[in-house]
Amino acid sequence: MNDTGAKIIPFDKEGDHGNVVFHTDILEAVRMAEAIIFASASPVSEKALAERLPEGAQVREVVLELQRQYERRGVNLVRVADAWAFRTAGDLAFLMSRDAVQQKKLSRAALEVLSIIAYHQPVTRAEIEEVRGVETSKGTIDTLLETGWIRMRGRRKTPGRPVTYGTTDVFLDHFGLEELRDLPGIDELKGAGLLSARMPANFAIPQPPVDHDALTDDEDPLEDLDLEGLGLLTPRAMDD
Amino acid sequence: MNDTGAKIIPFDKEGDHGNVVFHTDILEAVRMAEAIIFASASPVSEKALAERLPEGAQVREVVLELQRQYERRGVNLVRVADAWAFRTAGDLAFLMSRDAVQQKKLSRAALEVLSIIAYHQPVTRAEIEEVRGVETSKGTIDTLLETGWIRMRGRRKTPGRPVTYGTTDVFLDHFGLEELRDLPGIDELKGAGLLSARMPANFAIPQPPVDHDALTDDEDPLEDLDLEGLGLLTPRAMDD
Amino acid sequence: MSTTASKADVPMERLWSDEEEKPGISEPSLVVDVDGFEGPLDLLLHLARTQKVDLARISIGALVDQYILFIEQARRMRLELAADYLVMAAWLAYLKSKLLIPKQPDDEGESGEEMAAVLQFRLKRLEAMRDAAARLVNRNRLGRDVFARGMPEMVIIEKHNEYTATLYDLLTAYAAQRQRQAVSTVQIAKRGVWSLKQARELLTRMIGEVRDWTALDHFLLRWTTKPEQRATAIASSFAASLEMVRDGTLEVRQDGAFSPIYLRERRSDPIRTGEGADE
Repeated sequence: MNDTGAKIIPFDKEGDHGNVVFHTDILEAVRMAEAIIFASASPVSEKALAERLPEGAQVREVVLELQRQYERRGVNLVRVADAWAFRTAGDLAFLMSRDAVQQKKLSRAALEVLSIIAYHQPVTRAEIEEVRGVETSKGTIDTLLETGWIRMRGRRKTPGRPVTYGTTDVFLDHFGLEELRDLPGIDELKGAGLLSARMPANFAIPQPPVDHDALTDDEDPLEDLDLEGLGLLTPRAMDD
Repeated sequence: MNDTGAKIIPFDKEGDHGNVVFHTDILEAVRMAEAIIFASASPVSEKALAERLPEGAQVREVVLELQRQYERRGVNLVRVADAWAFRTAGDLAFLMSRDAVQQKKLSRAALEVLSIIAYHQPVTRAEIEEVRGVETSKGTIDTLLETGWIRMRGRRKTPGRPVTYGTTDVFLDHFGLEELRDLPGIDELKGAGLLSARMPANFAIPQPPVDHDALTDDEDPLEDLDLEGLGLLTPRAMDD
Repeated sequence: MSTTASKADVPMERLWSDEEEKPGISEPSLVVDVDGFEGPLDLLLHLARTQKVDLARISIGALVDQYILFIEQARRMRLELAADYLVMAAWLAYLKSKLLIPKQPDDEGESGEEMAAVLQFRLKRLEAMRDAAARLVNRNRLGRDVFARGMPEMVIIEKHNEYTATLYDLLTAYAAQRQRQAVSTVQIAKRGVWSLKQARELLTRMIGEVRDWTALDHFLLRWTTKPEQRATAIASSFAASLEMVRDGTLEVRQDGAFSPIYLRERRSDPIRTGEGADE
């Protein structure tokens, strides 16, 4: 969301185009697209728009113009994959939170699985388990499928043809992403080789200290007490 | 976005506030009112708006300004009793009527039958009933035929020559499957938490055929006569 | 090594911080709280973080010691630990032994350093995914921070089909009814001893494949069974490994009587990674 202080006037100050005459057709197409997208709660694909706008209308151009007009309003036009939707502006979240529907809270495990699916897709269940180093408990994938954020995409073309998982457009819409490339930090992760199944060849092999049992300067010896302090060993309550 | 010439804007060009400097507070309040009314599931009263807008905002003034801004757009702000709501502009109503078709959810029985046809095809009605343990009403199959997701494939070469059912390309398309074999198998259903991990050892799920068009060895093709007998083709008029 | 620092950079994890407020109120025996962890890798990651250095610079040796100390504590207290944790301990003990001994010329297996690098990679990857999850959930979310039209006036129907259903609906319907019809009264007996095959499956999940000659057996035995079960564990593990050799999934090698038994995954003909050219 842009947060440059200057909140702006309505749809447009006329200064910049007071004199330019836009072809009426475009203007009318913009109005029509506005009406159609506004009327729908879910994103409207460019294909669906094309079917409804007057023949010959340049859908992409129309929609981008509409998006520009709504740029600084209380409602914005956002892209979700190849579809468009109006959504309340992100900076007004504080105002809207009261309308929030109580959402089922995902467990930490479910969130982890979700992000692995999002960043590694298409990904099989075995691969998810390899990343997490633990079996995915029953009901985790089930819950995610139920939210509609993930889906079975197809099968991997390897022996056994395991089913692959990926995210949906509902996922993009929910998290306010235009496309998967917008996943936070995805480029850095890819660059660091952290999205590959195998350790990439260029991944730095650590140089173990000569005496690997010797503690380094910034290490303290471990004692039982430490583990306790970490909460790994918790004192047992007296009465249980 | 292209930048050939300045973009125009349709609706706000009369310039009454090209010169007027609106107080920022009002503009921000207009944005807020816009978002609140947009997101609300029912028209918003001025009283409700007053509760959520910054203290001291002149609600009536804010709303009237918002209404003015939307005056000639594809969507208008209208008053309903003493509350406010956005509505598609009257002259664009024709865009809306186009797809007033209500989407229906498939009944649970229909979903069950559909899924059995998908996994067990080619399958006869008697076999479907065997899997489900209950009789399938004619209406259910009719509904499914109507969706275009299933079709009659042929006749089983057994006494009585029962009709066999299978899925169509439309089915694959709707459910985002490339081929029937993409339907998850027993391990994957378990892995996704859809099927209990503790199924009896003899529990099996059939592997759907690779080519869902080809007839199997124990199927005969359907003939026109068959279709006629089923009442799907009207008998040809004699004197035609 | 204070806990407060490690807490600050772990926003999503409140799991162990809850207990912090009441350290050592009374004397009694200790409980190893493993419930808060999502498996051994998660525990390792947590331990690694307490070293308070970049994951690229953690001391694998110290990490292994921390982990093993943790498991030993648990065992001393006779706590039931999930097999995953024990298999990881066995692997780490093996890793440590490899790190201690310089690579022998006739040792074809991965070096300790290579194994450590793989572990480090996996820890980094897991941490990256966890951070990504945190960033994801903190975005402006539809229905929480950002809203759609509250009074939609129409539904755009893309596929011109009057009926809707998702693949999820379909699969749920299928699984539910098949389950209903199946007589599902199967009791799975609890295994007292588990096979090498099981251990191997767990390892693969936690560490990756056992690609090269690995003498894991005695580590597994040491870590994964109670002393009184050792004999049966040896027998069943060995039997299981022979079975896997017969199935063609494993290779076994022993250089002399009573010397360690080396295992490795049997390489089938190299699988081409392209389109299923391997039928």
